[in-house]
Amino acid sequence: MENLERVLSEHPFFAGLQPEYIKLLVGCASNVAFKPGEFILREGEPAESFYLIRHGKVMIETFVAGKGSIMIRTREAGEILGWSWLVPPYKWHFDARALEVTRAIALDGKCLRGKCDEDYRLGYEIMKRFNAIIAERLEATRLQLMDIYGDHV
Amino acid sequence: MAKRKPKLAVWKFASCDGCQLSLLDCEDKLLEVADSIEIAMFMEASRAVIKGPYDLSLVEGSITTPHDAERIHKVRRASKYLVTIGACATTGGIQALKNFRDVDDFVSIVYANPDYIESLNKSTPIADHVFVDYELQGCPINKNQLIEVISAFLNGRKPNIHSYSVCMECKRRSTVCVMVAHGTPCLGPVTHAGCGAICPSYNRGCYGCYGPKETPNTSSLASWFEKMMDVDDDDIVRYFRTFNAFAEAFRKESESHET
Amino acid sequence: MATMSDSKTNEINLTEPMITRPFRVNRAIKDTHDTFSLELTPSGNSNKFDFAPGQFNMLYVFGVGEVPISISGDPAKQSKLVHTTRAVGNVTKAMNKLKAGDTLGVRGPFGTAWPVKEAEGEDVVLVAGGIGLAPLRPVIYHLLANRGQYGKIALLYGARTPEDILFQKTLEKWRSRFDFEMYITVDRATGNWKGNVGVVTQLIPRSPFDPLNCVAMICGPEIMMRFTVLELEKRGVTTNKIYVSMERNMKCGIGLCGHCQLGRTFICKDGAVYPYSQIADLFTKREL
Amino acid sequence: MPQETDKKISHYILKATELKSLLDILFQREYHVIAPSIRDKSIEYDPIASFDEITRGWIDHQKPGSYRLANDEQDRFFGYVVGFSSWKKYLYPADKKLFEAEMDTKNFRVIEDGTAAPKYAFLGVRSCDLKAIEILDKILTEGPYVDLDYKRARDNALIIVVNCTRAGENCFCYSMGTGPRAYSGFDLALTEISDGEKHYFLVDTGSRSGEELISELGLSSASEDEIKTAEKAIEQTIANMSKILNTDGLKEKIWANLDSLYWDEIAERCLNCGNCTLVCPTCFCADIEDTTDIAGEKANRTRKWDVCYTLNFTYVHGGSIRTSCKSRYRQWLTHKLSTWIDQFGMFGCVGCGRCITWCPVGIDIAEEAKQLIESS
Amino acid sequence: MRRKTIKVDYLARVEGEGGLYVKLDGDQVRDVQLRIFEPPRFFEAFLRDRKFTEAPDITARICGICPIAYQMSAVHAMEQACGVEVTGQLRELRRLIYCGEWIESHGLHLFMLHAPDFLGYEDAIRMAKDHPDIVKMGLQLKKIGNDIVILLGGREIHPINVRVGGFYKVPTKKELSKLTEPLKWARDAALKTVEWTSKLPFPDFEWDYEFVSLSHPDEYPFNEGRIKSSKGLDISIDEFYDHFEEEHIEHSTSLHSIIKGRGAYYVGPSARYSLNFDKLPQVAREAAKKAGLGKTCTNPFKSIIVRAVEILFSCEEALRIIDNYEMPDAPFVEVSPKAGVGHGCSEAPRGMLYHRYKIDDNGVIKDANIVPPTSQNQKIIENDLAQFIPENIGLPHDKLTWQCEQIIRNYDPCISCSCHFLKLKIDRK
Repeated sequence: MENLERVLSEHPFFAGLQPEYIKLLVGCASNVAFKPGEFILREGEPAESFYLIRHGKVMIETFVAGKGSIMIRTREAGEILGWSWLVPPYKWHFDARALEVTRAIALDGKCLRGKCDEDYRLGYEIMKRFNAIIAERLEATRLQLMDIYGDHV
Repeated sequence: MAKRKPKLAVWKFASCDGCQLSLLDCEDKLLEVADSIEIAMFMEASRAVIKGPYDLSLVEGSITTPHDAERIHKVRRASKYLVTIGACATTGGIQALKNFRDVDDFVSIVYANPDYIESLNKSTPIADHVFVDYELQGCPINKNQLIEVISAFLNGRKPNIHSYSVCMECKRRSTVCVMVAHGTPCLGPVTHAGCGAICPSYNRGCYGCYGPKETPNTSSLASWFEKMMDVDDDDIVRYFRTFNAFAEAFRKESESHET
Repeated sequence: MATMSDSKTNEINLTEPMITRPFRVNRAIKDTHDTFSLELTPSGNSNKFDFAPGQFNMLYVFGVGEVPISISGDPAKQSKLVHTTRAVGNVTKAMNKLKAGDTLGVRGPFGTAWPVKEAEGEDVVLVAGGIGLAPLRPVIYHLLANRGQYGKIALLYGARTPEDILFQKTLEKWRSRFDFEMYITVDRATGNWKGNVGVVTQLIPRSPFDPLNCVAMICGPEIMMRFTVLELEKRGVTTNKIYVSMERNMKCGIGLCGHCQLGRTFICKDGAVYPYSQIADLFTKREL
Repeated sequence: MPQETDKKISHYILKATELKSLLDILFQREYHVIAPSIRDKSIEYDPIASFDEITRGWIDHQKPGSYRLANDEQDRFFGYVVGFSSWKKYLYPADKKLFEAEMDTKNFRVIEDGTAAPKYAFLGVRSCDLKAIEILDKILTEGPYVDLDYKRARDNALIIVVNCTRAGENCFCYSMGTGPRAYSGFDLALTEISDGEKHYFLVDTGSRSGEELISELGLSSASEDEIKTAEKAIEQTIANMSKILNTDGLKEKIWANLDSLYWDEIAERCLNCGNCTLVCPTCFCADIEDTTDIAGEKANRTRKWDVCYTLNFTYVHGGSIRTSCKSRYRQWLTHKLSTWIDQFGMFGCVGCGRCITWCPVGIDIAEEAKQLIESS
Repeated sequence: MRRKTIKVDYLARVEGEGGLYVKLDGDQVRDVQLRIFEPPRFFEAFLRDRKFTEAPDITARICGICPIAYQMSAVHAMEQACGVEVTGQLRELRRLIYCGEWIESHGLHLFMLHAPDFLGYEDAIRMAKDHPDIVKMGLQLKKIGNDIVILLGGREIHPINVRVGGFYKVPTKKELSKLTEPLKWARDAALKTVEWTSKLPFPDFEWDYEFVSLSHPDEYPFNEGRIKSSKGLDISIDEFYDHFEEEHIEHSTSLHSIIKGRGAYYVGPSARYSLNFDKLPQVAREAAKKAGLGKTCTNPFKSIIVRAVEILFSCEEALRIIDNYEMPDAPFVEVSPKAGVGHGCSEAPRGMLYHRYKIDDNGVIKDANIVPPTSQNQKIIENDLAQFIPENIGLPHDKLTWQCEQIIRNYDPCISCSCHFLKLKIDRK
């Protein structure tokens, strides 16, 4: 457990979070590892956790009949995978697959939601962090949609 | 290696023939044109017809009959590039004046036996019916511009044809502005360049035969006519309603002055 | 009338910057489905073409027209002038059809250069988007040829799809170097792509340069450069050490025709490479 | 181009009846004399072949969007101010062939256009226009690249200025610091005095060529009185100049208003026809046009006056940067009154009023600049 | 019995769109139809409510080949309605611009459209391969005609300088004199052309036509004169509708202009020539004589020689006008509108062109009628075909078809002008 606590506190995502909250979060955390090609999340399934990627690379993708797998975004060490656990109906919208051996810490969403409900300050800290991620992804998505390297911007 | 000569076809719809005549009016260049391209179909000049498909089709005239509305599709299918030439083909031409009126009235004014006249309600530009690769404006077109378009297409470049105002050509040739110095209403500031700004050089206001330029501010010009030059609404309608009456900018401006 | 013979082209070109010089196409290389490189042999006395990384030439296809194209080759190899561009307009499409032995008109080099001298002793981060990699390639050649002069070197490159990645062979070669960091990302991918997917700005937080001791050079679509600058600033790079390459309608290349004016500058003459701080206030002005 | 004299300016008197002698000398020296004449109810700077072609006895009335000639009661040679053309049409022609190229199978050959500009003598250059020429000198001959055709034409040109003794309704040279009197940069400068009894010119010399002309004419020096009369006439011109543009901090004020809503108001009136730029004596924008013959064997490159009012002007693969009319007018005005200073250290406007008079709908740069600043 | 049809879907080398349909029963011609399918453009309708000053520009658009003719007939009609007469140098300039149009239009027709028929070429470009000098000379002649129109009119197609009352701007003597040298060359070229055309192979084909054209006591007609015919008609232009009518023929639905009570008539160069031979300058008369033409020309194929003679006349006339030119004080006579009816008739290259307008006090057009030359010749063309075909029925089909086309081209028909032809309905039994 001490190990997990250290990993959590050193992860950029939790930078600046008070140690007591880290301790609290450890209760929802577990170490996970995925082989290359292995699914981490599946579209439509309940979103019960999110992942702090410690090592490796993950591909977020969706599958379209006739076109195959459309890759949307890669996530790497130091980054976060998954925020559907935060928003009802708590289901994954995309697939995520490990591209290489990937080690991560999974945080149980249900557990975390409960802790956040109990302590709004923790909730606010977590929300702030996810907000930044969501905003960044929204901007990046906009850029991607604009097809800026195409014929017409 | 001898290149295959590209095939040129010239097609006519409702028009005065003036624009295709421009090709024959290129006296100095005509034989040069004929050296570089095969004039495969040009009824005004030749009884020989070489079968399509054609590399470049020049289309003159507007669509005014159901038969022509079908024929233009055949022309399009037979053409690699289709370039419309002249006001009729690009904006419906002078015969689009009927678009503002009841066509039956028109028929009965001209023809004793209206039943035999087969005519669509509107005279419409070619681009309303098929995809057009390039539109060369003007009533009539400028023959040098026609040569420019043909050579641009043959050489795979963009024609050096500008959609700015007649004023550009007027000032470059240093013609005195008839509007400012003579008080003559002039459509030059809203009209597409290409003629070489002929009218002002003859002390006459531009009458818009090249149609609207890019981003034409017709309402500003019309209100200056009204306020500063005592032009009444009827005349403003007439100014904008001539050879390019159905071009959107001119049409809207004329409609807004209709009393 | 003076006829411009090969032997005196250089001389005339210096005095008459509007006169194009015929160069011979040595090799035409297809880079991707819509981009290509032309390797030209300079004509004139010296058979050399001296330019600084970041400069551009006005290339003229006989009878079709002229366009500004940045130089994408190695500045050290003066007998081999390389340009890379995308076939989008009439001129570049015609250029794409040129073959070895054909002739192409060249005027230049024009414009400002990337700050390779100023960057000595510092980390260098190069951010390229799409065809924007082409004008940065001469910088990379230069940095690697003078590797000792620089700290860490990172190339962050965003392309549309894996198929649109330019200079694949060269990139492979560079990837194998230990003294050169390279991150490539694509906007969209299918199939077997194992690399990154996402916009190029997302590469900035994780690339290993020292924001306080680095020079950043950005080239790509304007919107990509705007976002990149924001991201670099977020990491702490100061704006006077960020350089961008701007693009406008360049016609004369020598600041005399007015087409490429951007506020107080003419891009062909005062740019195309600017310290970001110099044009920061112009960067987001609409329709300037 | 006038060579600076080592002496300071000297003053002479040229009788009105002697103007012909001055011109005759110019013709003798094989100058292409360009002088004001009347064409289609406007003053135009056209080549003249004899003294008789010079116009006399006219003044002009200029309003925004209006120009009318009227009889000059004082029967002066130079009673009007400026016509629509400026001298740039000779120094920097509207259409200039740059080169021809010929293709033989795979190679092409470039043939430079060898036509040299003639040796011009400009008669009747106003102070504002002289400043405009100085601005063009700066841009076209003092930057990293030199327009050699311009430079050659300029080097050979003889400039005879006429100081303005009458202010046009659209003139604001005094605001711009460009007139109504010229102090340097000319070969000769004339101030026309016509008071009913006497009709003569006070002649200032500004160069060695000017001095030579004077000595060939054998003119007598001007008296103190005559010099004073001329000075008074010019002071009167300044006093009569009703159009004023306050240039204090103008550069910054214009730039600070880039996002003003007032631009939309101008855009409602602006025709983006380009007239203001084409008549502007300092606007130098040009297009480079490449054309071919039908066979694709011969190509031409031409430089043509261009204006920042067209969509094509800022066209970059697939679209124009300045799509709105307001951005194009803004570009022009901010360039003239603001960014020009950043680029060349001076205003791009000399206050000649041409853009005001020859705008078909009377848009007034001085008025618009004022409104723009006040609207903020 | 051998049944046969000759069908030309699209008539080539004529301006505008027309076709030909001939039905034969043995060697009996059952039906001849010159079919006009030029789409209707309603000029007479939309001239209503326009200003009288707009008529020259609007009617020019009826035909790109002979816009001057339309402008001239229109301005004369308007001036007549308003009681204004344009005289002196302005009248001379009008003749001069007409010279330009004749040289241009005749040059086009003679060299580019008509001559290839005689020599068996499908067009002038193919003809140029074997006869480059002739075609080049023709193009040069045509260009000089255009140059006159450009100088006086601003441009060769739909000129802009013609106005009711005169011109917007008149040329200086110096500007006009630039045309002198080219016109001298053109005059020589025209002489050669007369000679060259006279040697073309002509079918033996004569007919007793009723020629109709303007006729003027002092000059070869352009703008003014009385309408005369070779069979005794002699009327003022105001009386046009008293003597001419547009008839509805049973087998055809196209309008044919006829002389009341007499029928078909012939307008165009041969008609003008035959009625005005005496008014031609000596050089033209002599050239005509040398070319074997009499004082009249009743073989329609020989209209090509007459056109050459008229080019020669036009060059000569243009040179005379330029020689005597003095720049008028004003480019136009002020014309104030007056309610009334005006008639205008002038000689288009391909024949008489009649305009009639009714205007109100404000100069607004209330009614317009236009009778173009091709509509007047249509019946005579059909008559020629009906006569020619049985005589040549033995010819191979292709050859006969070509000859039929040539018969039509004898008249230089300008179908775009035919602003009120009807679309033809074919009567099939």
